[in-house]
Amino acid sequence: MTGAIPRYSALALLRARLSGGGFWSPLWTGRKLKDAYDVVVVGAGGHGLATAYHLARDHGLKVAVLERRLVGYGNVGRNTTIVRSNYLLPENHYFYEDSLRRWETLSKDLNYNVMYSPRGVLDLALSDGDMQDMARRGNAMRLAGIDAELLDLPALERFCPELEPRRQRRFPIFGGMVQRRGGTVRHDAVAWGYARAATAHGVDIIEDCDVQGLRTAAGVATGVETSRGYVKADRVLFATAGHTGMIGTMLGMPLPIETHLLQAMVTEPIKPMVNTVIIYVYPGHGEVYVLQSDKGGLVMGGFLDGFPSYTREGQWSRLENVVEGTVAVLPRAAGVKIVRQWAGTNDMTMDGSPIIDRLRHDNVFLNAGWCYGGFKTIPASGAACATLVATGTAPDLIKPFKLSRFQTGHLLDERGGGPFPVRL
Amino acid sequence: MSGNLRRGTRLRGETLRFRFDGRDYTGQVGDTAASALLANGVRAMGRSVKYRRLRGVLAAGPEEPNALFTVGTDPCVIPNVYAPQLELTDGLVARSQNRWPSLRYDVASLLQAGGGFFGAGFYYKTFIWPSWHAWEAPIRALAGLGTAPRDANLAPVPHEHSSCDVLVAGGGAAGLAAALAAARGGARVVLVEREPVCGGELEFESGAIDGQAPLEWVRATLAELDRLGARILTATTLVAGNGGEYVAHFEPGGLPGCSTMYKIRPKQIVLALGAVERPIAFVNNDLPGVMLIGAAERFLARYGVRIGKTLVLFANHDRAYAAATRLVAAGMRVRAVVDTRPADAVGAAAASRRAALVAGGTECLAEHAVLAARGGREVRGATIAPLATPSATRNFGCDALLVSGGWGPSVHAGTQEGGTKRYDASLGAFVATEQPAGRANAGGANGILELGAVLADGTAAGRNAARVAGRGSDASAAPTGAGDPAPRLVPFWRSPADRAGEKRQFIDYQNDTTVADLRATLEEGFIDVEHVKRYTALGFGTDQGRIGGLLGAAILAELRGEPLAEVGTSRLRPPYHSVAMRSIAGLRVDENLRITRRTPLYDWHLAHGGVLEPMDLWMRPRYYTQNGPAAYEAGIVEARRVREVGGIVDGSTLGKIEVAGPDAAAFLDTLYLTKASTIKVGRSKYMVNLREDGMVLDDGIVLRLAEDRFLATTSSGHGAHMLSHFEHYRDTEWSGRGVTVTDVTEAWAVIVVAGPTSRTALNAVLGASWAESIDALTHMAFARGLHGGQDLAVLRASFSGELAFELHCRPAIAVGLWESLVAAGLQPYGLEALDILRVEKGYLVSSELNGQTTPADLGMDVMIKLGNPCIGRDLLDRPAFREATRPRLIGVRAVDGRGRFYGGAQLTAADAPNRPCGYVTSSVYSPALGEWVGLALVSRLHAEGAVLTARDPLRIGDCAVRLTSIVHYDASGGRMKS
Amino acid sequence: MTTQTALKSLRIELVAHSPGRVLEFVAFLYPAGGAFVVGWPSAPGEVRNDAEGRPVLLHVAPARWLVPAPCDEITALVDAAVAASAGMSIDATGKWCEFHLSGPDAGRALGLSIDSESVLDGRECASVVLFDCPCVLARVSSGYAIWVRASFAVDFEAAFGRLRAPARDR
Amino acid sequence: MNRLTCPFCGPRELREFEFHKTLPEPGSSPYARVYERVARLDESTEHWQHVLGCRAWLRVRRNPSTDAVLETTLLGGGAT
Repeated sequence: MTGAIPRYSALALLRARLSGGGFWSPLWTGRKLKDAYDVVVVGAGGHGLATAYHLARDHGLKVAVLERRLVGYGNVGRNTTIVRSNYLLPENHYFYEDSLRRWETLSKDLNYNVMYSPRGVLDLALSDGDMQDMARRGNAMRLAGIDAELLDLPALERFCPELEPRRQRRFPIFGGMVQRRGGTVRHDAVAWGYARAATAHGVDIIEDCDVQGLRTAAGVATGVETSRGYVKADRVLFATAGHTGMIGTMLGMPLPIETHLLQAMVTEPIKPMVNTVIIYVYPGHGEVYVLQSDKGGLVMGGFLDGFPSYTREGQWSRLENVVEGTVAVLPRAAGVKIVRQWAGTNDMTMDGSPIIDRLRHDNVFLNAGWCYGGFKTIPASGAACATLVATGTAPDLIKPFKLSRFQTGHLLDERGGGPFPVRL
Repeated sequence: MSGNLRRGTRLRGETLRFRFDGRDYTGQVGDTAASALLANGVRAMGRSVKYRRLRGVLAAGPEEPNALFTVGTDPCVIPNVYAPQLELTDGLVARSQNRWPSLRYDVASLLQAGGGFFGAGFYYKTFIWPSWHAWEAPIRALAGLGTAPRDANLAPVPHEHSSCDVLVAGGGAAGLAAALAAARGGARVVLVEREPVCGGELEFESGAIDGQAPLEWVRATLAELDRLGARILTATTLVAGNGGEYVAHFEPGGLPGCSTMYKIRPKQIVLALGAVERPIAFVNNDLPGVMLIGAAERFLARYGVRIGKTLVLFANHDRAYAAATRLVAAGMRVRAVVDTRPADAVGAAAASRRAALVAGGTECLAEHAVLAARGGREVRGATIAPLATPSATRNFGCDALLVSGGWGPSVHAGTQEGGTKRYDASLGAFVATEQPAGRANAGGANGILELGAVLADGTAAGRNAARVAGRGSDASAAPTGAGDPAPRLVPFWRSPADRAGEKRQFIDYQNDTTVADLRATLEEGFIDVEHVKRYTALGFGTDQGRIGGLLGAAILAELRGEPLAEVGTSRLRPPYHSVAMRSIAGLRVDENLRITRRTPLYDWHLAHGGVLEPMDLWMRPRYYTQNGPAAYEAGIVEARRVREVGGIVDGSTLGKIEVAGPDAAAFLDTLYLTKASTIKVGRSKYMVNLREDGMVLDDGIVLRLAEDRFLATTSSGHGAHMLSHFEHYRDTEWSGRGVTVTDVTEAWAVIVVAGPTSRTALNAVLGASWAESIDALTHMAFARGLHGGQDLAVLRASFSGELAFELHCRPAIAVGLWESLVAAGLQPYGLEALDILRVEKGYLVSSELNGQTTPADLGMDVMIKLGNPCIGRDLLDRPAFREATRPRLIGVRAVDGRGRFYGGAQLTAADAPNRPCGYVTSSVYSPALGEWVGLALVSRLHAEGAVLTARDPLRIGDCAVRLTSIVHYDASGGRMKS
Repeated sequence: MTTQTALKSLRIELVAHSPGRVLEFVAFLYPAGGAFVVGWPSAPGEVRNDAEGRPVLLHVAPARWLVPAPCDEITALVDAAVAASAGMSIDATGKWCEFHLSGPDAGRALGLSIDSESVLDGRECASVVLFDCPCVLARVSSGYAIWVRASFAVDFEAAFGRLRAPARDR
Repeated sequence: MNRLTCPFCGPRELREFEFHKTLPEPGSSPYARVYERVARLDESTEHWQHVLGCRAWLRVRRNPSTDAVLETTLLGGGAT
């Protein structure tokens, strides 16, 4: 199978140009659905594809990825492309750091340029209290071997002059914390790169295939009912992002998850003006993260829209909030125009951390609850989740993400917000 | 053209001077930058993003992908302004973008020599070695269009909110007819029109309405609408719909500045946004001088611009003949009309025009196509061939090549929020179908392109809208008219070309997406239109896919060998039209990003050296400048003074909730960890709330004012949250019971008076009438009375460890009381000193209430043991909270008594130097003790006396610390009781 | 680029009044029922005015009335309700600042924050947020009476001071 | 969805309201009441507060797939 897909390189591009067409072949399309697999992965988003890739590559399993719509049509292609591992809790930062290390080499591993850009992720502090909270987080990261730096105003001016940190603002900037290895990754490329690599390892990716039910016998799953018929499977993994709640309902298990919309928006392209990722959280329900894509558009996001929804239609008022924050933090951008807005559906868990665990049956698994962190964890989640599904044992890295933690109290509440995805 | 006086419907005659790319030009009042430059013979106006190809104006509206200018002079410039919308003003300075060193000579344009090498997906296959980031900076510098200003000094943009019966978007024939019908039916009508004047295609179309010339009818209609009270908002673009509310953006002159955002909530909306003309893909269809036919007609009618001397028109419909006729009439020579359809597909009216054109010397070619535009920097000719034998080419000399592949109805606004569309083969386009209640399309958006039918459709939509909005039905005669007949279009998307040629058949101009890109994309298995869009950037330009979206989908369908109806177009995203961020932010900019809440003492603090810092929406003094140059130094001075003499601090930002009613005590019992019902009238208690999951939410003092009346105070940052929390339980579990909850935060100013002289000062200020009751106050008791005729309560409570009182007074007397206390010898202190005093005494500072701590973590065992079954209690019993490694609040000090450690330092034990066992929640330099003291949350495995390392690699490195009692100062509490 | 020149001030007058004692009366039940029929404005947003047309009792929220200037008559009404154990009276003196907005552009000024026409449709008062300030807004003969939460009042006044008519009206 | 109809204030802009939570199955355990949520594509029953209006708490039934509001009722007052 591997030989069917030409290796990507500048040389290959040159050969393709000289060949005058017919040189490249499909990355993943054209595969046929078989009757039975070792593992059926439901959902061809980032996590499903990455897990399938590792199941096939690391564990030699026969895998199908069944996708209701299109490869990468969900959150993997709708996020704001930020990757970072600047988390407070050890359970989180070790996991996100594993992912960040994988991002660093992923283009080479997949032979697909996912455009990992370590331009730094900068959290802005608006008070000494913020600085202290950031120090707490950054110190924890540094002890775990993760890069973090606290920036006072002069340091901030050097790192990010475009912020004009000393400018008079309603909420003046005190300083910030930067993780320089954090940055961005081209989101669609991640889906396509994993899909291509998984296909090369024999995974069947079947689009337009809706999984409608789980067939079980004697307490174990035997396969899935789909819009293209029944597919036998020794193991089933659900990686369905915004629709996880529905999986719980299908299996008769209410989950500690609410589904919320998260918006993103982008401006017309302008010449480089922001060279890092800026995160500005201020009182009065204000949050904005802003970066500039390689095409030149300012990409922005903020808080959840504020109530459960599957519409993928963002509220204009939230867009206003995000834009208010952007203009506050980057007054120079005031005259730049918004050209596009979109939204993704986020699984929000009751402590803000993910769930990677068995679900109800011994051979049914769940990869869900990614809240704001789904995109950045794809490489780590794919590798670890594949081990869980293949061996039945969770690697240490994902052991804390058990579903039972809400019952036992082993919460991973990074922000201290409690069981309310939207702050009261 | 220069020298000839131009006449156009928009021109006012007066001459204006302006500057483009460093050269001076003149234009007329009413011109746009694009029309004035065209009139001056300027063709090249920009370069594309990817290949940096030289480009001219393609369209006459905001869908223009090429001619985007930077306007203004450094530092105040606006990038990416659509030249066809940029109104000419005297002294206007504009420049082209995306070129270096000049528009004519651009170094990066050499990239286009790479052709297919840089095609779709190119980046994904290269730059892997050594890393993308190594290549990123130069690639980023090449991308982007204009440059953001160094200073964007734009005025705040008002947002105007209103409602009406019928909102009509679009002031062309359909929109005007709809507005007229609705207004005649008695509806309150608002009409928004993107252009500075109404009329749309009536500006140039031949024909008549109700026996008048089209523009006469427009004038008459506007006059009648005005009489009927309709509101006509020109230069106003519909930008978004949001669940029944519509956002429209008034941007006169095409520049941000005096903009307004209208938020209009109509009962019904009629979308009459017309249709956008699309090009046909042929080789070099992006050369300056290639323009849409409709754009050429608009430039002629509006601004008297003759787009060339010798023209070739290329189209697949009848309208080309009407256009050619008008262009000839305006003095241009039409060398050829190239029609892709067979000769007999042409309708009667067009056929007679064709005959006249032929008689006048125009060659009219059926079943032919323009294969390529010829020329270097601009159009010099066209290569034309019969479709049956594409190799039999002929070259026609021309200086402008006008193209039209049909129209895409503007369904963008309609397909968001649940509208649907269907493919119409006779138009080769998708038209709107079912719309949600309250919304209808009219005219071009419905695929209706013939004037009479457009008027009828608009009238019907307007009548219906008025009726559904509950107004009358208009019985007067609908306008009737006839203009250019229906176009009889036969879809045609691209001219024949070889593979090399496909690399220069442009579909999305701004992003340089070509037919070759689509072919390559399909080869790699990107079949779905959504995938193709993402892979090729088709439709991602500032025109939001208006020019290339449908064309790309159609060519994709052709390459896939499937019907366009099945391939579909990619989902169009909001906003309908791009809009400047300043306009979206409205009045919430600069200092007004968020409202500021002020205590009654705000002005006093500012006038007396107070350095105010935001806390939530409040501003509170952190310190006073007379006490030191910065918070650290001043805080020490202020805190020391409190312990030595005394001081006052403004506590008015505390949240205050009055809970009243016969069931108030029982209600509060469920909301707090300990019971409120045991508090006696005239006394108070320190109380703690839990969140539903058992974590500590907030703390504060609860005063019992009467048997059935309590005043609960909350921390300043949690006031709003706590109020909602109280109200939630009042409205759910306590619904219908005898309890009321009222926010009285502003009803009481709070002045905390602390220190050894506090009682003396208070007695001096409040006078003899209060002395007895104040002297009698025991810890946590309060007295109430009047001062200066206003309510005052004096509570004896302390968070500083000193003898202290909280004065709760009506705001009217706050400043007077405060000033009297100052006169009595007490100086104000700020939050910095407050924190020092609290930490010295082991009282919680806000960082311990972080939503991650249980009451047991915070050492509240005594309160827990009382066993009050409150909210959150059930979930405190979970196993994790009983584990030996669970954190506990404890004191911390440097082992050597000299070292520094800060809040946020992680604590590690010797056996696990990289695995924190806790962290410092807060620390201060204690002036009373002469050393740093702090509070920490540390694993219970480490008890008082243990030595740990406070690790702070981000700031000051390591410090050996010892765990201590949380009370660092005056452990016996003697000072407080004095 | 000069952009501010085209904007002109609105013709409005905003006058602050310093209110004296202010009460809020809160009923235990809602709908409040028989005890509140006589003398009480009982429909949502209903207002009782005094002889001079000044609002004296405003039904601002479920089970809640604002008494901006307790006169004998209204005090008696409230006292009777308290005596009947129907609710509690809360002394909210200092919580609200009172403003009067008048002038030919008063409605348009409000329109720059909310769709006041639709908010006040079929009622005389409403609890709203104007320019980010929580308020009770009431229509009075001379324009609008507005009670603003006191901690917001300075910014509230400043917001009106900054208002300019949309540029179209230049 | 851009407006909710507050039973007291009438139709108001959505931004005046704050969503609190989706309700669990009725009669759930203390754990379920706090952590679990009913997830349905066609209907969601929620608590909201008209926080920038009359401050009443509301029970809102919505269709989260279309954001259509099916019903809004006052929680408080003892009426239900």
